[in-house]
Amino acid sequence: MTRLVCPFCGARELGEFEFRKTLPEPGGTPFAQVYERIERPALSVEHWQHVEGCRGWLLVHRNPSTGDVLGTELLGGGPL
Amino acid sequence: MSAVAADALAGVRLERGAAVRTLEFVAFAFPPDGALRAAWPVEPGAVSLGPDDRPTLLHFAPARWLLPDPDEALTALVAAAVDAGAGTLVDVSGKWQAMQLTGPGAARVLASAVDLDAVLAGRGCAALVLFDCPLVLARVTGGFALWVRASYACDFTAAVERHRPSG
Amino acid sequence: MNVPARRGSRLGATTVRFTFDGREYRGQAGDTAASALLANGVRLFGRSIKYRRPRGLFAAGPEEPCALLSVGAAGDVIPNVPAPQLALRDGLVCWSQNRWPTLALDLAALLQAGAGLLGAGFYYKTFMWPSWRSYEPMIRNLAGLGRAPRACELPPVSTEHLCCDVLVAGAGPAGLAAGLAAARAGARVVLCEREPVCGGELDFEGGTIGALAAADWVRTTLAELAARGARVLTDTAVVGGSGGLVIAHAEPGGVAGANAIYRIRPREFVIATGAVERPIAFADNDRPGVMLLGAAERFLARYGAHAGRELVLFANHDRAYAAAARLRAGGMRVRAIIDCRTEAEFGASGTAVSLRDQFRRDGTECLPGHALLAAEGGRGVRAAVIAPLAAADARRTIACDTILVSGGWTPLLHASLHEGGAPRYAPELGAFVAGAEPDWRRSAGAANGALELNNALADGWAAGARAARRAGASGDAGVAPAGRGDDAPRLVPFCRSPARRVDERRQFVDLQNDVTVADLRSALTEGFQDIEHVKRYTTLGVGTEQGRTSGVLGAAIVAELRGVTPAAVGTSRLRQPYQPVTMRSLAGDRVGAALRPARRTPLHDWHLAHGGVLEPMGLWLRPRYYRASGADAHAAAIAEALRVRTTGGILDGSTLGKIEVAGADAAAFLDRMYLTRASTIRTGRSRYMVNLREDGMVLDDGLVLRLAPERYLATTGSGHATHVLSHFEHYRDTEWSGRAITLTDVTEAWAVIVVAGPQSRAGLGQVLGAGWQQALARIAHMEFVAGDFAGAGLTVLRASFSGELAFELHCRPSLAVPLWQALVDVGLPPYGLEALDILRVEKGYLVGSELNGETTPMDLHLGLASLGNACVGHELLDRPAFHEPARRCLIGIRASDGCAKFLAGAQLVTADAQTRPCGYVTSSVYSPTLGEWIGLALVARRTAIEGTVLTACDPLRGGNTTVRLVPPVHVDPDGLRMRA
Amino acid sequence: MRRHGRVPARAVYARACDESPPNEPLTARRRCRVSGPDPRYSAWSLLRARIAGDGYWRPLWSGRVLADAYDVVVVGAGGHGLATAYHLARDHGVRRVAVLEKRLVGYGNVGRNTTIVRSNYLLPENHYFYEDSLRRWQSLSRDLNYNVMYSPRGVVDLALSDDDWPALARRGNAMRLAGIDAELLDRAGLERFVPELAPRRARRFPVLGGLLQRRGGTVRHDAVAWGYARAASAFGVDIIEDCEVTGVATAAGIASGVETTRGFVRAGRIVFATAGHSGLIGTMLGTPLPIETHLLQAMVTEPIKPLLHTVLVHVFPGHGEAYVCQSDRGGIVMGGHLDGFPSYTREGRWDRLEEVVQGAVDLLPQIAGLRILRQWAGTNDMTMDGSPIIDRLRYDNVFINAGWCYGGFKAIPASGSACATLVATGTAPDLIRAYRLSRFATGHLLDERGGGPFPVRL
Repeated sequence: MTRLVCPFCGARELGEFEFRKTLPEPGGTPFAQVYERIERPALSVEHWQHVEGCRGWLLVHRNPSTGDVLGTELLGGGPL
Repeated sequence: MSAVAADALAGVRLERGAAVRTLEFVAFAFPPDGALRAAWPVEPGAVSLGPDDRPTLLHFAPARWLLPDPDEALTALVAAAVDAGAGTLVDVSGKWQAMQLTGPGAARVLASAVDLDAVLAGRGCAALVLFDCPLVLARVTGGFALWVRASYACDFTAAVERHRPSG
Repeated sequence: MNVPARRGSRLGATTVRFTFDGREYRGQAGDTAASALLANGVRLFGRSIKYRRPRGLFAAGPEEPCALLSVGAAGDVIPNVPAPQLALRDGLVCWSQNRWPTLALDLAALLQAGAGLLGAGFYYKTFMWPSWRSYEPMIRNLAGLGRAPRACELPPVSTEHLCCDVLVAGAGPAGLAAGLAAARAGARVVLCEREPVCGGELDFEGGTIGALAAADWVRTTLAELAARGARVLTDTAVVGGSGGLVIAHAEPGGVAGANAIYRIRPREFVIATGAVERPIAFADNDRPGVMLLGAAERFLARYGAHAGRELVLFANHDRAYAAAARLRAGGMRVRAIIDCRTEAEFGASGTAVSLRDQFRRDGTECLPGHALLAAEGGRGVRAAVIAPLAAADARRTIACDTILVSGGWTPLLHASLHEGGAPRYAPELGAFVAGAEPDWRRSAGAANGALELNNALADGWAAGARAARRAGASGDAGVAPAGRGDDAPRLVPFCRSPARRVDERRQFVDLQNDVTVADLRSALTEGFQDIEHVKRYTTLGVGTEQGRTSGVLGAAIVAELRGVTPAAVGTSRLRQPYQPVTMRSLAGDRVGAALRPARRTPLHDWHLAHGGVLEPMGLWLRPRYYRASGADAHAAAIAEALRVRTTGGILDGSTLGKIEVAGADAAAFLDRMYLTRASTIRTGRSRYMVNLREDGMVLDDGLVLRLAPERYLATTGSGHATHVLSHFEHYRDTEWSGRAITLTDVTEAWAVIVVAGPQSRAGLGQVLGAGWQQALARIAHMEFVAGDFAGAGLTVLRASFSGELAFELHCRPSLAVPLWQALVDVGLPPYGLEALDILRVEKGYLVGSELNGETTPMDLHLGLASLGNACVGHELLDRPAFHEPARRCLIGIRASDGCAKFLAGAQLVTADAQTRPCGYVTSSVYSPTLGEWIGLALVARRTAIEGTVLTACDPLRGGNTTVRLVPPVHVDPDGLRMRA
Repeated sequence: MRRHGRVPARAVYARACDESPPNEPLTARRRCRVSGPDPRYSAWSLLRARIAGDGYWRPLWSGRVLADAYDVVVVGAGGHGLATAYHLARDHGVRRVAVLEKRLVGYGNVGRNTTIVRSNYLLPENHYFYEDSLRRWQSLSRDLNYNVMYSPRGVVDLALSDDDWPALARRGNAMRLAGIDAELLDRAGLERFVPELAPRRARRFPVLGGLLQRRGGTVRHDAVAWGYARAASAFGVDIIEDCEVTGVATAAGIASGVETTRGFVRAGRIVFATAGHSGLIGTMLGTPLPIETHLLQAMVTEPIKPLLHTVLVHVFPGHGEAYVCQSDRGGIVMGGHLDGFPSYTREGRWDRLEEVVQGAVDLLPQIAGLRILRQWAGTNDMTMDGSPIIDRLRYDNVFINAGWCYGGFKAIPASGSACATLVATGTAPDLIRAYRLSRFATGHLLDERGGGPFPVRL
């Protein structure tokens, strides 16, 4: 679905968000944190920012093979 | 809000508000903890209205409230919250250009850029980008109140003019 | 020639005059170019792409492969408009395409002589000697259909965002039924119909629905839909979308004009886009006069236009007989109905049998078990060659001027198979339907293979009711009305007539791209077995009809040639847009000056009024120089820069990025974000700080002011402002989540006026008045004082980017113009960015050309991160490459012989390695203070020794200059002027 | 059109650092005719085929039966995989080579790009490599005896403000010093070279000129895959479609073969040339790669008579980008930014399609009345510095040829030759020594844009 649900702003068009990176293996070396990426066909764990809305940063789980968004959560603390 | 430059569009009026003192209160934690919950619209997109039905407190981003032209009572309330260490207050006067879009065609003009129902569903205000201009939108009696980032205000007005419903 | 007034369901009475290929014709209101020209007896509409064979009108919708017209005057032409979609209007000018000199006499038609050599993929096997370049111009001129437009002025496009419970694509019987069911159940319905009129095929197949005649049912349904608040959009085709967003495109009149784009977000989507008729391949099936059976019916019923006088029908289903009856009733003579089904397959009961008997009584030959082998005639059909399937050589001809062919119907699956749909072969249709679809979408009616009216209504109604229920509507949709129309087609799949190999070169599968059965056969013999390969190699279905009439036909023929079932072959992947979309509509509001918004500083209007030359700087508009300062940009910049050095000047710096960082953890947060510590800045002072990207490269630099113990103002470069803000917000929400930090973008809350030059303090003192004299006298470098001026807040920061004594005034935007005007009035004229660039290069200060994401802090001599501050990016600075002698670092540069010129972007080479640059010039300006060209460069460490002589190679702009390396600070290295 | 003095390739290959210029593989390139089952293509062959009737042409590639062991198994029958196999067989005489393809020859990115070839790169490690590729493009039709339609019509990077000139000049001057043709066009020069760009009305971002590489241009992408497949097959390479590699078997610390959907295949050496799926290979082998997989859309209009005779690259503020050219069939082909998030769907987001069209219409307002006919998408393996990786992966006999970001198509000829040399001889030729995987750890980054480890530009 190209509609991301921002936990604060609600469902918004994808164009309002900007993808920053897919996450590497947690806890790796500083080099791994910056350069390595975990690529899986069915699950991609990513950081996005809602730049055209509340500017909040989101942790997004997606299925890159189907495009479905599995879940989003606000990084800087959750909604109420 | 005096009408400084009213464009009499067919069925749509876009009025610019005068430059007024505007504050942004930013809480340290989202969701804000106990002290604020009572006196504050903490729901995402919540708005509290002033006496003349004018939005005075808009929760448009996580733990971030816009206070356009706050009166003494509201200023005191915010000062108390700052003193209580709940967050910080920033005077952002000049950052947002206040505008009012009223008239029967107002919703149609905005519908050229966004799906209003989805954006304002169950909310008083929303931060979004219309015609490539970042702004905060709130529904008010007779139309919409908008706070457009000042540097975009001129082109936002031109865009509204382009999208005036024809006939 | 006066043509008797025609009657048709879409025709008005008034006459409409238009020209085609320079000749004037008359049609009627409601006509399309196709129907009007057909009525005027025009048969020749265009020429095919490859062999330039004459082509007529073949279909009655956007799937028309041959009759594509160019609309408009020569220069401002809009090419490739399907004639059946082009609505007639008074004074319409349209042209045929792809022929020279005229449609009737096209010289390139000589290509037909070499048809044998021009099989599929011939151009991969030749045109290699001497090189492709020598053949390309000829081939490009032969290729392409419509003329290339030289200009295009189109009205604005209206855009509308819609959300609804149920969206229905297609307003044929199934679509109307789905919409009605959903509306009756209480759902908010939007219905898009590609044609100007709803009803689909009902307007010629007739029949009854419930108690009403089909046309009456359509009218009452539309009325009820309107009463229930449904929105019906005609001339509007669903063309694409992604992830639940559906895009519909309205193009009234069938050619780009006052178009509209609807961005629809439905909870449920019913796809009732119907099916498109496909032909059967036979020899010379591309001659003008060969047309789809349904197209002839549409032209008759809707426009009263006759496809021809003497018809021969060729089909593999029962509908041919009902259609033949209607065509005969319309005044056309049906000479023969060739039915490739055997007598047994034809069966003994049903209306088709009675119709056939009636036709036979009237002298029409009804020949089951026969096939139409070929069409005879050059620029128009003269006769049809037929033979029994059992004895293919017992040929005989039937004289006729039109052959109507129908091989069945191909469901339009573009929307159903997009994002999650999968096709399934339906043997009873001889075509594919949507096998699997995501829950929120359902195909219905002919698009789902339900061809019979009653099935289509039931299918549509069920889909509409399901959609309403899933969308949460609680009403009762009721029961679908019963429909009585044409019987079930009882189709027997039949894709091509028997033919000798040599005839296969004239059996066309894709009429637009001249793909023949012989091409498909040669693709298979060359190893291209998969349908995707066949499509790419033979260009099957890559034309404007995108496989509508050629896709399934091609797949069926490939299956026959390979000896497998069509299900095993499949069809090539359908892609967006579902129907070609005019680019002007996709561009929407972002055209011309509105491509991107222009950000304006509070002083924008003043600059315009006083000769400021404003140019884009990112999204901002900023003054590059002021016309009063000099004849051109270069002269003006030099004058302005010199003036700042000698007396003084003011600059609009409002685009500076400004972020207020506040909270108990603000100091610690900024220590993490910046190379050097912010926590050691005293309140009331500021410091030049640099922040790094995660990989250690410098991201941006700027001053950080400590406004209060727990409040900082971080200023960022204009070009990097949004990027740095996102970078800070990323760390606040991850590493520092839950800490006492707040970030507020206050870029537009403060106008910035830079007052620089020896007389800056005096002029500023004059403007600010008595209250500020003491502060201005005592203010130290990098210190700031907050006060007010004319009743509003004002901060005066003593900091310099020009190297002169300078002050940055931060005031509210409303105060900017009066303060600026006052400064001008006391003799501090404005200077622009060009002059600022001269001043900052003279001081060796850095901008984007040095902070280009490729330089570490060590490269720019900004100190090592190992000063103990664990800032972002410091972990990766110890990588070996950053400490190698080849690593480039910042250094000053000057021409060896004084006034020689060198420009930024010149590559620096040492004497002994002319082709291996050791560095490049990042910035270069003519310094009026020093009277010569100076600059900054990044040079390999081993070579970056002051005094070294290098060559600045600039072959792009006229050659080489000998230069020498000098310290980066060219003027006042000790900063005496700044600290005066 | 001024022809630049052609400097012999070898003398020019001087690298930026102080190593000696890269040398060609010792085995002189045998210029031999591609003989084999399929007759040699030429105009005469078309005549002979017409006379001979059916059966004259034979399948382009014949080796379709999967043997159980090969010297080298190449995974991925895209441009890079097929070219590597071709050069292994032709230059290094490796007899048993198989190319295993999950779907169809040429079905991946090689058939999904906007067909642009150029060598106008900034960094020496890149522009020498892409120049080697561009020179091979010039003779590839004759080498493969398959017309790939190399059309040197020029590639122009447009300048929209005075601040663009330094970066374009830096790149152009570096190219000229490396013997690669480059010209800086001012406004008048640009309008002479691209008359269609004559400004009709005020532009939001005025076009001031551009950096032109005349020898850049376009190549028919499908022909590249089929040409290499045919030529490789003529040298005995097996090309097996519908054969997906699902795992790598290892024994005693080196790879012994690959698990496939058609059973186990023993292999002396394995080369992964899987482009958009390289990230998955890294995860499969337990070495996460510095690669993010992003979808890149392209689209084409209906065919019209010749309008645009060159390739235009139009990058403007506000995250705007569109590169535009016209195919030989007459359609205006366009591409732009990545979709901007990891995706294998090959379907593409609609707002990006609109943005590319906005950029193209802004550039050439006269095409606003044309219709977009078709959109498609490739799966781009974006590395953390924008340059490729041709190196060993985890095992001594497993190699990866990936990380092609935006530049995969134009790199095919050089990548095939250099990768074959690495796989055959074990040492990387100088041309691609900089494309080692370890460069990220050692800091020898090849970051043309300066964007750092974020393939999606902000």
